[in-house]
Amino acid sequence: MGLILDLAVQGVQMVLVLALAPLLLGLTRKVKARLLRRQGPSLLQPYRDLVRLARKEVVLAENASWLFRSGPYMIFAATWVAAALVPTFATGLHFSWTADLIAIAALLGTARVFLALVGMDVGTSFGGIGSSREMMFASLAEPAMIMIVFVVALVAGSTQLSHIAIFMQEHASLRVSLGLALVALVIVALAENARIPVDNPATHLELTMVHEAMVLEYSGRHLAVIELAAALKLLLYVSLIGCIFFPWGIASGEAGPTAYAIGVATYLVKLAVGGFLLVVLETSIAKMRVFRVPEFLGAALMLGLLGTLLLFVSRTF
Amino acid sequence: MSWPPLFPLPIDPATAILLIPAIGVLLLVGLPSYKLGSRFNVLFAFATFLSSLYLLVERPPLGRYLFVDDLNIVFIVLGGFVAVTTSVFSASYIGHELETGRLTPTNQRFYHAMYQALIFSMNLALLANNIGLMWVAIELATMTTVLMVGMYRTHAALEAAWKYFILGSVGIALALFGTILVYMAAQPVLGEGYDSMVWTTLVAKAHELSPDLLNVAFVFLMLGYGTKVGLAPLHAWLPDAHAEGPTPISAVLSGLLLNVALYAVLRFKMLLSANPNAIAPGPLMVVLGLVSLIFAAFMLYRRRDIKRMFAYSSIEHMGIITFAFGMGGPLANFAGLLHMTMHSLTKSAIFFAVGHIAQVKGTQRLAEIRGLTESHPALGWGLVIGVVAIAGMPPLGIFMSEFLVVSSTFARQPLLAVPLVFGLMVGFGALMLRLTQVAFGEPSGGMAPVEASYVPLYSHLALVVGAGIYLPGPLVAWFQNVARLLG
Amino acid sequence: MERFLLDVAHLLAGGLVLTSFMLLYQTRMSSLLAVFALQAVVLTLSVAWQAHVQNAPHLYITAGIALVLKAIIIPYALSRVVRSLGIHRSIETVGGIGPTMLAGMGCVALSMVVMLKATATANPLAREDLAFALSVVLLGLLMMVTRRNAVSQIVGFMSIENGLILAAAGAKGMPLVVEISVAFSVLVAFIVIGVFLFRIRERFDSVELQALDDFRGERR
Amino acid sequence: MAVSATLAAIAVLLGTAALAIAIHRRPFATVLIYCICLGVCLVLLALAGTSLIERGPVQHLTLPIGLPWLGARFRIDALSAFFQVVINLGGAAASLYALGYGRHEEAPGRVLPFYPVFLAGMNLVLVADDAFTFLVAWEFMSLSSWALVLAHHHDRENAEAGYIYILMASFGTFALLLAFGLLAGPSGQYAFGDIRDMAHAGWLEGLVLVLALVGAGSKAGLVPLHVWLPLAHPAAPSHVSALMSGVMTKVAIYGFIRIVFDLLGQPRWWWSLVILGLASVTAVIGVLYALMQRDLKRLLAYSTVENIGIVFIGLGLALAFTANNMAAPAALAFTAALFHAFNHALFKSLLFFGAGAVLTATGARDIEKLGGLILRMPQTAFVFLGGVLAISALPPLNGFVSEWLMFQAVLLSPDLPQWGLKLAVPAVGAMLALAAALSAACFVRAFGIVFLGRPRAPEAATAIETDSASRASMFTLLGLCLAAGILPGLLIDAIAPVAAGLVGQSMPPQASISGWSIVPVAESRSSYNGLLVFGFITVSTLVTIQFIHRFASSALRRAPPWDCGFPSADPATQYTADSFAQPVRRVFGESVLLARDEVDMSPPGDPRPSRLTVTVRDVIWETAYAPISNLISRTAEQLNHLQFLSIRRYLSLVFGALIVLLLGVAVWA
Repeated sequence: MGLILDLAVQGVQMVLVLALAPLLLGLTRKVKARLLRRQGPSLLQPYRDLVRLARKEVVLAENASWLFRSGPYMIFAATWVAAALVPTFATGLHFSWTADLIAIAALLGTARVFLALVGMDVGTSFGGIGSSREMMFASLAEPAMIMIVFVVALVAGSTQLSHIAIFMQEHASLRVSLGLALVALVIVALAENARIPVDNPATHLELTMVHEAMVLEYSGRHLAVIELAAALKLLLYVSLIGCIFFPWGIASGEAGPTAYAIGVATYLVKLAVGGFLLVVLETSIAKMRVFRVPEFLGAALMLGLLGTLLLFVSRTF
Repeated sequence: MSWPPLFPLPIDPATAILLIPAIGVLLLVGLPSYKLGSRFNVLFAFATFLSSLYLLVERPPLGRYLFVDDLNIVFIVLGGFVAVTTSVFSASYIGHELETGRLTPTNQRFYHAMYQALIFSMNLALLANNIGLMWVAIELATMTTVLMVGMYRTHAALEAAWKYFILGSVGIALALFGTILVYMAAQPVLGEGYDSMVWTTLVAKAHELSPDLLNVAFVFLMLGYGTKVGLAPLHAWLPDAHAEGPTPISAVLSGLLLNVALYAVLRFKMLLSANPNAIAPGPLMVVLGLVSLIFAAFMLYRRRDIKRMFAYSSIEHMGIITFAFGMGGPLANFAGLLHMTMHSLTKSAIFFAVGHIAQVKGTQRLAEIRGLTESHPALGWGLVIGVVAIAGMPPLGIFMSEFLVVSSTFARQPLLAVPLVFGLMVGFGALMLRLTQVAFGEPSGGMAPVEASYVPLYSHLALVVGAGIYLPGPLVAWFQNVARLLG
Repeated sequence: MERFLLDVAHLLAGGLVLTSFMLLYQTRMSSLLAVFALQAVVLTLSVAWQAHVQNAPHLYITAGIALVLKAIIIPYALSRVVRSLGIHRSIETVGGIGPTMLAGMGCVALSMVVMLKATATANPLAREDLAFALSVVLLGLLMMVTRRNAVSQIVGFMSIENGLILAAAGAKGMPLVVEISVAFSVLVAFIVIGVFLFRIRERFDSVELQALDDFRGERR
Repeated sequence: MAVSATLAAIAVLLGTAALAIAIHRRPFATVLIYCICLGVCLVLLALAGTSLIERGPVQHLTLPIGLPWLGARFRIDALSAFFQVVINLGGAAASLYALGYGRHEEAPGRVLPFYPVFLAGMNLVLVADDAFTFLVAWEFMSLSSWALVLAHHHDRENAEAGYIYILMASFGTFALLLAFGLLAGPSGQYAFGDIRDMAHAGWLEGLVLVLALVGAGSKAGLVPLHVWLPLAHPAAPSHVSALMSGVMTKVAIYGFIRIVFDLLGQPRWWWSLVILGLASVTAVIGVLYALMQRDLKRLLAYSTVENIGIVFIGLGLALAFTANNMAAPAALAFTAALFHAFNHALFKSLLFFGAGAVLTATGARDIEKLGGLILRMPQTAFVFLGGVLAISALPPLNGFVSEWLMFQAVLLSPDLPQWGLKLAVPAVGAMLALAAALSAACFVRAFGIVFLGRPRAPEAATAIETDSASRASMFTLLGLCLAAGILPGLLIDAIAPVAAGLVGQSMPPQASISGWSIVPVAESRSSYNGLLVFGFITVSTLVTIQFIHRFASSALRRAPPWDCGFPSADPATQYTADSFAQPVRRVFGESVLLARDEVDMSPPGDPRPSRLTVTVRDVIWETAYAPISNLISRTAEQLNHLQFLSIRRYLSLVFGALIVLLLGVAVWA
């Protein structure tokens, strides 16, 4: 019984993240438009875009290789798996022990590497720019992420997200280190999702774009899959923040349907709030020059390290 | 083995290894034909070697003039062997020199006679049971080599021989003064006359001799015979003598004469270390050894002449050996003996290779020799093995001795091991640098095939490799005895 | 009586040292050779005296050898060579006479210190002899070091040999082996040197060591 | 029995070398020799594997060779067996690869005799049980690899590389020699058994640690002793490069473990601080330089430096925990280190094989000349991609598992009592992550420039797929990488006896855990299941593809690249390797890398092309080695005047020596 339930939860989770990802994207766009005093597209516009893209034919560069064609699916799969392992509305995911926080970060890394590779496949200069910058950002974002993992793991005594969430639920306490870790995680999330101030998701001004530059050659269904993967990634980070730092309402392993209902509800609220805050942040600051970004991410790394050290201090008394 | 096989000659082997070369001198002086000369040269050397082998089986009783003990038998047998292989090598070498006209038939008669004379005098020096006799013999050896070094009569050769002669004679003088002092020290104890100069009695009564006189004596002997060993700063004659003389002589010098001089030093070291009140000879030898090692190591870098470079490497290794004996103790002494043996074999092998190389390439200048392993694989790889061995790499013999020296030194006197290893590293760098240039890269110079037997070269190398992997038990026991003798 | 014997021996040995100093002092080849001959004579006397004192007849032989060889033949031969090469006039010394003399003094002092300390137990005759012999050896070496000219270097070398003979003679009851060997080595030395001078003359018209030294191993 | 069998196999290898000398001119020589090597390696692999799996007893054997009074001692324990597995795995793969690759060798006479000797030397090091035999085998290994580095000796660079290599090798050997000298003591107890039993003074142990670090580090390529490595490894033929980079460095690690963990006894905590510092610097510096290289094989060599750093981080952690008697975490860190060593042997060999295939196909080592090879050599591209993912520590491949274990070990560091370690280890973790991310960047660059895009030179445009033997070898390695990635439990259990032997405890047995997942400490703390991750990714990929093909249009049109509307036919407009590395150069830039970008911009109206020239020099070489070599050559120059003195001056040297000694005697007593 429990097993079936767990499997059901796991399945629901996988479908849920897939279903909600475009919605979150739509939400951010809508809110942003509103903040800019524009009407903005409807919340469902991302779904429509995906469908449209899927219907279009694929225009493939002559020298595109098998990697170029299979790349999007790899990217999508890696991201989806990662997203499926982050507790969203319930901790009792049957496969949560498959991979811990470090593994999830690494899965995203896999997706990133494939993205960077396909960006270089056709051999255009923009793809190259995008890949090289993406990898440079990542080389700083990953250590920061690891530092955050340290802080959390040292507090919760585990790198297993379900356990972290439960631990946070039970003895949630205000810790300086956790605050630092949160800030660092937000910075990393911005960088990883190509949001302002690191990158502009809406830009098509070639020299400033990073993510867009890598997928420049894609069209049709391939582009659809990649866009969906990007949306998934955004969702993943929001729910990651939610489950680590604001774990309230997440249903525990053997809870009743009501608990699950509450879990879903709170999760939706978290997504909404997260998306809203993200947009507010984006609209309030400007995009920075590419070579300011390392300092930005370096700050995250420092915050993470500082958090770890402060933890020792606070531990000692 | 109950009864030793009867020695084929009517005389005892100790006398034989003196008589055979002596006869050789007289015979070879008169032999005009090169072919016969070289054949007989090999023959006599071989006969000497055989009789020296017999010494292993049965030792003649202690005489007043000659004696055989564990220490000098090492040197005698080793010397005998190297003398044979070198004579084989010189047969082909001198042949080539005669063809190219660098030597005249008169020269070769003289050469072969001198070769035998050298063997005679060295064996005499090793067998002598009398410090005076030993001195005479070593002088004789020096004179013969002086003459052979000057044999090409070129500007350079004469200069080298002259330098060798002057420095050598000064060394002679100092050694003689030391000998006299030793006699003076012995005379009050052992009474006037012959007994006061006999090794066996001297060592037996060593503890009663006046320590102060022995100290002064050792200073003179160390410098006098040290000049022959080629220790810096007394080394000046050595590189040029090696570089300018005929290559077989370079091989003999490095392989034998240096050892004989070292043997003399060791004898007197035994004398001093047997006397409780005298200064320990060790530190002096250690210092001289280190100086020679490091100095020679640095000198290796700027060499332009291949033979001179290996001559400096001989100085380096003599430094190591002196250092080892200076350190003393069973391990270091064993290592010293082993190193000495291995160095004689390896260095003479290298000179065999170098001799042929210089002949085919028509030059001794390092800069003009390239890519040997490609143009002359057998010679080139032979040289590579030799240099790798001399640089102290396993699985070749010298590695074992260097292993023992360095590790035992570091365990006892860590600070002494630092300059030692430094010198070894520096020398290693130089040797490998030159080796890379000479043996590899685009071949240059003469491509003519070598008409010479590789037997001497590869027999030595085989021995060195073998010794690096496996030392026969009797040899080890024997070395260990000597190491104990040396204290 | 004993005292007198000692004094004479002392005097002669001292005379040998004195002649060494004179050698150091010479600036002309011909006079150098003359002084060398003188030194050989003094050596002969002192060895003979030792023979008389120790009543060791074989020492007379040594004395004879010294007289004949060192006092007569060698100087004569060398002066022949020198004249034939036309270098009998000058010897250029290194660092001037004065400093050389001072260095010589130093050597003598050193040998005295070393020897007298070392031979405290030996019989007085031997002590004096050894001390002087050592100083003669050192002075000879000093001479070789401070002369640029082959012949004068040879002379320096011979005076070292003289010192050795003095020492050997002083060593009471030292077997004949040594004297013979010394004589023999001197003989060999002279022969070889002769050979060399001859050859060298074949090639360069002087026995200036400069002419030899211009090669010095590897051309740079 | 296993020992004698191993020695017999080694003897066979030596015999093969002799055979090779005899027949190297024959056409069939190459195939024959490599076949024999392959066979022997497999035999050794089987031997070691069985003795590791069935945890047989430690076995000794003494032969009457080597040091006379000691004999040559041989011994096989779990540690030796494990490393034998690693080495012979690599050796077998290399031999298989060489069956194809070796045919392109122009001078087989300079490779065939030394290749078996090299294998023999490495195996001999692992079974040696006394200092002398160990060092002989060690130098033997260096010597044979030196000869292999000089195989293509006409190239000046290779000759220099060989020279520097042999110099550093013997420097390391001297360090080890001194270390053993200290351990053996004045009486010369060179047998490892005696050394284990002896008690050593504190200062002595510290000194031995430093010497071991220098000795093994110089062979493994630990910064600042790594300078020879990027020169020598690429110089050799590619299968030998693979052996040197993937396998020989493991022998060095074995030497370090043998001395520090086995012979030296209870460690002090500050040792780990030293090692961790060096190791993390090594990891980052190595990968940064790898990121800057234009020569594919040199890039791989630098990445070897990085991975060695990672392994040493693991060892340092293990020491830290052992010093504080925390056996379980020590076992975790130690296992992680060995696991990574194993992985590195696999994927580094794989990558070098790929590089060799590219080299033979195009004849170009400079990646700026390559590009678009994925179309010409699809299979090589595929395996190389696999290697890239593995070495970039990405799930579900094996590289990730070892680094994951290492992070788990780092996470246990707060329990360490010493504050120095408490504060240092998280920083080390950050360096580790940095290295991992940078190596991902580095290999994306390498793969992207070599295999993707358009050919940058005609050589690349006409390349053809490599031969079947090479591909077989590469696919085997890739399979092993995947297997180790998805079933890590088996390997961890195989390492268990090693850890138990050296740090006193082993990780909890993983085979028993349900579903093949690995749990380093406790289920509640962390766990990872490579099999499931792999399954998940495959399933979801298939599902997606199915879905897309069901519901999306499958129309497809080939067209010129879009490139924002300005496609240019000229391949020179592609992003180059140097430009790809430019952001990192700018970030870590001038200080760490001594990197210089000189831009020569032509003034307006001048038709002359502008150029960007990038120079990257090894900062360690510039700061540490160049001065030393200058000093030595200057000293040599000064002393050299002594060769040209006049006889009189030489005499005065003698005279001076005499006077000095007499004075000495005069003042003595």
